[in-house]
Amino acid sequence: MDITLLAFGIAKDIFGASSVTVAVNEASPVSILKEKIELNYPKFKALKSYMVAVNNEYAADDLILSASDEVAIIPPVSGG
Amino acid sequence: MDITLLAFGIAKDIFGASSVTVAVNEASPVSILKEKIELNYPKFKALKSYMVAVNNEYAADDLILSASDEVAIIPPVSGG
Amino acid sequence: MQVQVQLYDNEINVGKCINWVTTSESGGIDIFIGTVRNATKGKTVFKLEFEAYAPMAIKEMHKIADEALSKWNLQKVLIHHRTGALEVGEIPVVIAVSAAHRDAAFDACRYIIDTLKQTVPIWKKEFFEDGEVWVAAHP
Amino acid sequence: MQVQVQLYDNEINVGKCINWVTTSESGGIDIFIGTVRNATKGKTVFKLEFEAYAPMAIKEMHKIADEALSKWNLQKVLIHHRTGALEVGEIPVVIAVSAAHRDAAFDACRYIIDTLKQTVPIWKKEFFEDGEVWVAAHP
Repeated sequence: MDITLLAFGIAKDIFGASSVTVAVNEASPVSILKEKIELNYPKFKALKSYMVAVNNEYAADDLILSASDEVAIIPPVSGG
Repeated sequence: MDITLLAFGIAKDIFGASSVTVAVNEASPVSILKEKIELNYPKFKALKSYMVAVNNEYAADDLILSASDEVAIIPPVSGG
Repeated sequence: MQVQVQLYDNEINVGKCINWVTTSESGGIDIFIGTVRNATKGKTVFKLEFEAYAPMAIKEMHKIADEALSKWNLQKVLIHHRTGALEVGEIPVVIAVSAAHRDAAFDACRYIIDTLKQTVPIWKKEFFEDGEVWVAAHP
Repeated sequence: MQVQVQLYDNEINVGKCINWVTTSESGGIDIFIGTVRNATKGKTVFKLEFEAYAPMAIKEMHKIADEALSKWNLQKVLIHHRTGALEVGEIPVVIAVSAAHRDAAFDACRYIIDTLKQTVPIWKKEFFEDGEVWVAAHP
């Protein structure tokens, strides 16, 4: 299935776009998505850290994704 | 010598005036002044505490007073 | 309403924020105002840009406000954050908390800004004379 | 000037206080605003009156501001206190502190209000329906 990733901050710079689409198997967990992202965009490994948000909540690595989820890459935040 | 005492807050109510004059011997310390005040105005003993300020500074009991000092009675403060 | 959370791209009106949190049961209000500094680690900054993942940022700010209300005895909690470009001296964030007693207002206000900086998906880019950088992205 | 201490009997303009402490080196400003509550220990308060021993109060407030400047790395420190009669919701005191880093601003602001309440010769009288009392005078 295709997952559309929303990107913010430095993630947007790395993708070169404010969203990209990544293909993963049906019912993949967040951890698999992250592996795929780091494979396609090795610069993510140079970040201090990054999180994945699913439907506006920080997601654990074992959360199972579905095609209808809103998925975002959350690089280290720096608001305030 | 005569010491004029400035009074604020509840001290003003006890004196019934915003200043009163108390006579003490030349070169008396603050402690003697306090004894005199409590003798003349026993209600001061019912206060939680009170301080004496001399020339706009909190004064220790052993500070020696002179007739030219500006002396004030400082009941428990409650600003802010 | 005990909580007001807002994210927007024009100037934050601090006076309105203070009025909103003031109640006749309040004895103390603590307000934190973030301001854009002219330097970071010795380098001159002339502009900042804030980007937010808006729906999630609002959700996370509400979570923090609700946590503060559950931890302390508060009257009102306000969190306003700006997005877009800000010059030196401008205000990216205002936190305002009213309470019957000041200790609760101080503790809650500090908790809110500290937590906001850790969890709310907003990103700051600093603009220097010789380039720009997303803050906190790299080790 | 890093310090502004004022004691006066008309309304405190909070906006002006905030503007005064804001500098381009400031990253954070913490402001404490005292407000007149409508009740104390369950009794309805309809008015407060503040009396000050003005020259000493100003001296003590300057001492506190200077202590704060020596303890923390601050940009500016402002202490404004009102005297006279205040209604519920009005503002007897504003403390505003700016600093490059917010921890210093929070710590200093709280230190200043805590110390002011202990040492500055200002007295508050609370007016109830059935009488009036000088606060803190009796055990």
